[in-house]
Amino acid sequence: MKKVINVPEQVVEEMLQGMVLAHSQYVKRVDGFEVLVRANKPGAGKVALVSGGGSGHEPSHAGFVGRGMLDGAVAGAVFTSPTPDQVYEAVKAVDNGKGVLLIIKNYSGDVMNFEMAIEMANADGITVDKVIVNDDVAVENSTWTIGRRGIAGTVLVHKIAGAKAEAGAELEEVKRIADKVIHNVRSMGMALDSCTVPAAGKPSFILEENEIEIGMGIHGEPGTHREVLRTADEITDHLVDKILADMPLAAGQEVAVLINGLGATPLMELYIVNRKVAALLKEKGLHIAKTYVGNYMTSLEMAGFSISILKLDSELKELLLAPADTPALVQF
Amino acid sequence: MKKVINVPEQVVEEMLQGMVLAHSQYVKRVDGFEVLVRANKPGAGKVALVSGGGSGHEPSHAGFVGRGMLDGAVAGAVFTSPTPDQVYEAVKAVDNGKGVLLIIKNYSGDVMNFEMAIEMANADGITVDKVIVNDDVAVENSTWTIGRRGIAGTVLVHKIAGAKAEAGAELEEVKRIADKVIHNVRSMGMALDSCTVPAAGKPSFILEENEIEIGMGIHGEPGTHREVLRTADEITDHLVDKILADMPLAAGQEVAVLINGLGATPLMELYIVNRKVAALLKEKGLHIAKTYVGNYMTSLEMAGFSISILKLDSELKELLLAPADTPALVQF
Amino acid sequence: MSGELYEVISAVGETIIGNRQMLTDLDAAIGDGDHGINMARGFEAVKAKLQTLETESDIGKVLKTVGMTLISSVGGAAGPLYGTAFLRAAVPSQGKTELDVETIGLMLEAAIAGIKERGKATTGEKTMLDALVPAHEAFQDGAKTGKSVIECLELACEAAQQGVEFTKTIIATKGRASYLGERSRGHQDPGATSSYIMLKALLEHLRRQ
Amino acid sequence: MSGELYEVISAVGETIIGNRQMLTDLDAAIGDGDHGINMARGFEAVKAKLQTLETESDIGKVLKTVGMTLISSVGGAAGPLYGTAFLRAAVPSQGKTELDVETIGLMLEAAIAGIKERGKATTGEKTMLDALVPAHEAFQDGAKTGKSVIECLELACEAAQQGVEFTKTIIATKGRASYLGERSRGHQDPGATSSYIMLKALLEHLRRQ
Ligand SMILES: Nc1ncnc2c1ncn2[C@@H]1O[C@H](COP(=O)(O)OP(=O)(O)O)[C@@H](O)[C@H]1O
Ligand SMILES: Nc1ncnc2c1ncn2[C@@H]1O[C@H](COP(=O)(O)OP(=O)(O)O)[C@@H](O)[C@H]1O
Ligand SMILES: [Mg+2]
Ligand SMILES: [Mg+2]
Ligand SMILES: [Mg+2]
Ligand SMILES: [Mg+2]
Repeated sequence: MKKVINVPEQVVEEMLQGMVLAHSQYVKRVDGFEVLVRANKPGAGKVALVSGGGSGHEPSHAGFVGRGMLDGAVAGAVFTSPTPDQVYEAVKAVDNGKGVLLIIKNYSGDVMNFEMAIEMANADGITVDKVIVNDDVAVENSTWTIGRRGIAGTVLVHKIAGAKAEAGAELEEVKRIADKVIHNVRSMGMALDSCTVPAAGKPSFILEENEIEIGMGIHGEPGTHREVLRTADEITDHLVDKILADMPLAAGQEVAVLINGLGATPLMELYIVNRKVAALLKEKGLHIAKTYVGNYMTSLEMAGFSISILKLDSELKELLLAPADTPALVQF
Repeated sequence: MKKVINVPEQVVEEMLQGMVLAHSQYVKRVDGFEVLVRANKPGAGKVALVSGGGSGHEPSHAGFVGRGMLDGAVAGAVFTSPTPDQVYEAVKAVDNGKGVLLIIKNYSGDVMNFEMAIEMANADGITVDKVIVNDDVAVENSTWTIGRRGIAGTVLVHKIAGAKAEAGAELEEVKRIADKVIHNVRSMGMALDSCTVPAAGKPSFILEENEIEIGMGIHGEPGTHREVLRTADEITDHLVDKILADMPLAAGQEVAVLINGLGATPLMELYIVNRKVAALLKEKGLHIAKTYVGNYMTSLEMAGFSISILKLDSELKELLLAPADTPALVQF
Repeated sequence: MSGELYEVISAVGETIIGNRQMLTDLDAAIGDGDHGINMARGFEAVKAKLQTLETESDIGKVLKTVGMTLISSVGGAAGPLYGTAFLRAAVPSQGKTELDVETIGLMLEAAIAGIKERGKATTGEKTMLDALVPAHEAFQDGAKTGKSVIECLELACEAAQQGVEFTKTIIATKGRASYLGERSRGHQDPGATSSYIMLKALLEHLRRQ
Repeated sequence: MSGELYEVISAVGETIIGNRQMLTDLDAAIGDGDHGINMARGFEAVKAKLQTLETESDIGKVLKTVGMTLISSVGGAAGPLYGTAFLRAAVPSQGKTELDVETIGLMLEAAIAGIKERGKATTGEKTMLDALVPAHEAFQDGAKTGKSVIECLELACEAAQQGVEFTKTIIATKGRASYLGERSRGHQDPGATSSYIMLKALLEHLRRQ
């Protein structure tokens, strides 16, 4: 294992310290917890948004704490859901009376830990609600799963629900919008190469030279199948096909696109993918209102990417294009 | 070689297409050339800035084309300086009568090609000047070198000179500021792992498991020496030491810091490095006015990072903190 | 904390910590490769916490502390599940100072109910329940025929081990491994395995007494 | 373009394209591993361009086109250097249709002057000049003693080859390889090597006539 770290046990702690030092105008630490919240807590009158999950997905989630997106982020151990007490602290820190919305990626661990935190916060009289992101179409929603995984589409939920909350909407409204994004976003990814969890010390899985994994999760969990490396256009074709098969879109529909790097993929390759995505969507008569290309929801140093497509209406579009000011996404 | 590409010969072309499709509000193509310029050309009265170099350093350089930074960027073949005719086209496209400043990284090839472009543009009556960035302290400025390499510090030149140009300064002033940044910025990097130039098909160099290269350039060219992997803190210590040995700073001095990922380094690791950099600078009584952490000047999928430290005065600080609106850096 | 109780928990914890790699490898094959890391981190925290309970002899109180500690240190799916299991097991053992057959039976029952509730799962879904539920049934069978704690635990361990074996034959439908579907067949479930080795550690510790 | 001239350029180009990997490997050892890729891209462009000059017999005009094409397709250090070299070689060969000893001598001289000017380099810095300068000197020695084109080129090639060998003994001070300092010793310079193989290709082509 070759990593620029000190000791595996300290990676999350030291990363959080480094983040706060780098972005003190945006975020501060909740002392004693793996929780970052906005450096300047918004006044009462704003619903607070909290997200989080295992670490290793940076800039998710703390990188999206700031005006127009999240109010707090909770960092678990690498690829492991944070514990309920941590989430509970985040909720307490960000709440200012208008309620808190938790944005959870659909993994049993995350759901259970966040739900326990809700129980704890409710006992304190804090109003907390949740949405569960499940954008990954790689996993069929069949009887043998507990639903789809949440992956990069989560960032679009942060963006849009964050804009709604910033605009002063009530918790119920913010939740409705978040659910609307979840309902309209689909993603799928692929990996060229695995990543190594520091505490594990060895790659989560091994791919042959020339072998790729399709439908990878963001924790190194295996995807749907392995196949021989194909061209960027062929891979992109396959992923877009899967996404649109799940969410058929009529010509003329407006969409947003997120080409998300998993950590070790050069921007060059992400742009090559974007070129093909844009061509495919154009062929189908779809209009791309906004494109994001970069590392938004990573898996440590995994090589690979995911494509997310969000079906827009005027409400979602306006909120997507609204300003945001966070360490990892600034938009004006 | 495992890459998400179609054919090695097309990576730059397809990347540029993907960039324009993703960021059409920021950049457009100069038809027939590997040149991106601002989507909306600023009116007369603004000195234009052009940078560029080999491709594979994304988001550099086209990612910094936009308000407050560059006016145009020229993309060479991967890791190879663009040819003079391409640079010349960029100059012609961005010039609006107030002159053009070329920001060149100090590599013989880049310098020669850009200088030839200047000759071509001068013959057309366009006023063009240049600055040469040489921030890499890994390479001693001794008799056996042609000076230092230009690496990630270049982005700070783009930022600060870009802000000056945006403010309406004359070419001479913009050049003075750019040279001032160059004079006050120092960088040094390290690599955990090589990268593979698509056309070469195999890694530029091979490091043993547990071996790192200190003082790496950004083209896969070897660094000063190899050593056994140490902790993040030890490596950071060494790099900061080298930088400050070259540019001693008095207690109380304000600086900006750029922790630059080379492509495959997780943000987590960059933040761990930033934590140590901040601690070391604090120990020395230095004040960090601004920190950037992320992939700004990459080397395809190289694993590793560089540290840049910029000595600030009030003029540089103000320009550094000025707004920028580009695909890869938005700041308000 | 009474010496014996302290040692029981320690023995279970050390077994988990000692099997960190094995549990992680099992999870890497079908899940996300962190089960051993998570559980070991949890029982390291329990170890530290136990120091503060040296004179406590109430099993319920100790188990509650263990449960709370696991919840706030393990994370992932196993944290809430095992944490809830220990918290629930603390209810019937409240005020008890002796691990007798009846108490253990009630503890197992409560723990399983807690896991089912928290995880919205049942047997046959390739989870820790596939070890714990048969273990509990075997334990109760032994209890009904008047067997000793050790004998009952022997039956429970055997059933748990069979349960672990059984998880190899089915596909996962809960947790991260479930995304693997058919590909999870043939691999044993890490959570079922950790449940089994905890029971086994308890048995072996009691045997050594 | 006159058949022969076309074939000379083609022969040189094919040699470079054929040695793409070798030149790249040499550059990978001490530079940034692109010299062969760059040069091959350049001569592929030359190849395409030459089609448009089929009837041209003026060596100068052809060399000028080659130079311009290399400048706008090679990039890196080699592009401006070789591009300038061909542009400069085009001057004394302007209007010429025959590669005689005098013309080649003047071409080499002009090319070297162009490289020195553009690259601000001289011999002993581990560059293409370490092949070209001795090659030119040997060529002129031959010319002075009335040797034929082929004989002069034989002398030039031999000297160029020795120059390439010489680059192994020195450290680089120009171009990307220079950053390697002492570590560049022992490795031959890719640009010197490409210069040598171009001369060699010219010689062998003429020998085959
Ligand atoms: N809903 C559930 N009910 C019962 N057990 C579960 C459930 N989900 C997961 N598990 C158990 O948890 C184990 C995985 O734990 P762990 O790897 O620590 O968490 P994660 O799946 O979050 O990485 C599985 O092997 C399985 O036995
Ligand atoms: N200033 C210079 N003068 C003469 N030759 C040079 C100079 N700089 C580099 N070279 C030659 O160019 C070769 C490298 O070319 P190439 O690899 O294509 O370009 P780059 O160094 O930009 O990657 C070197 O081997 C050397 O012979
Ligand atoms: Mg996990
Ligand atoms: Mg080069
Ligand atoms: Mg797991
Ligand atoms: Mg080179």
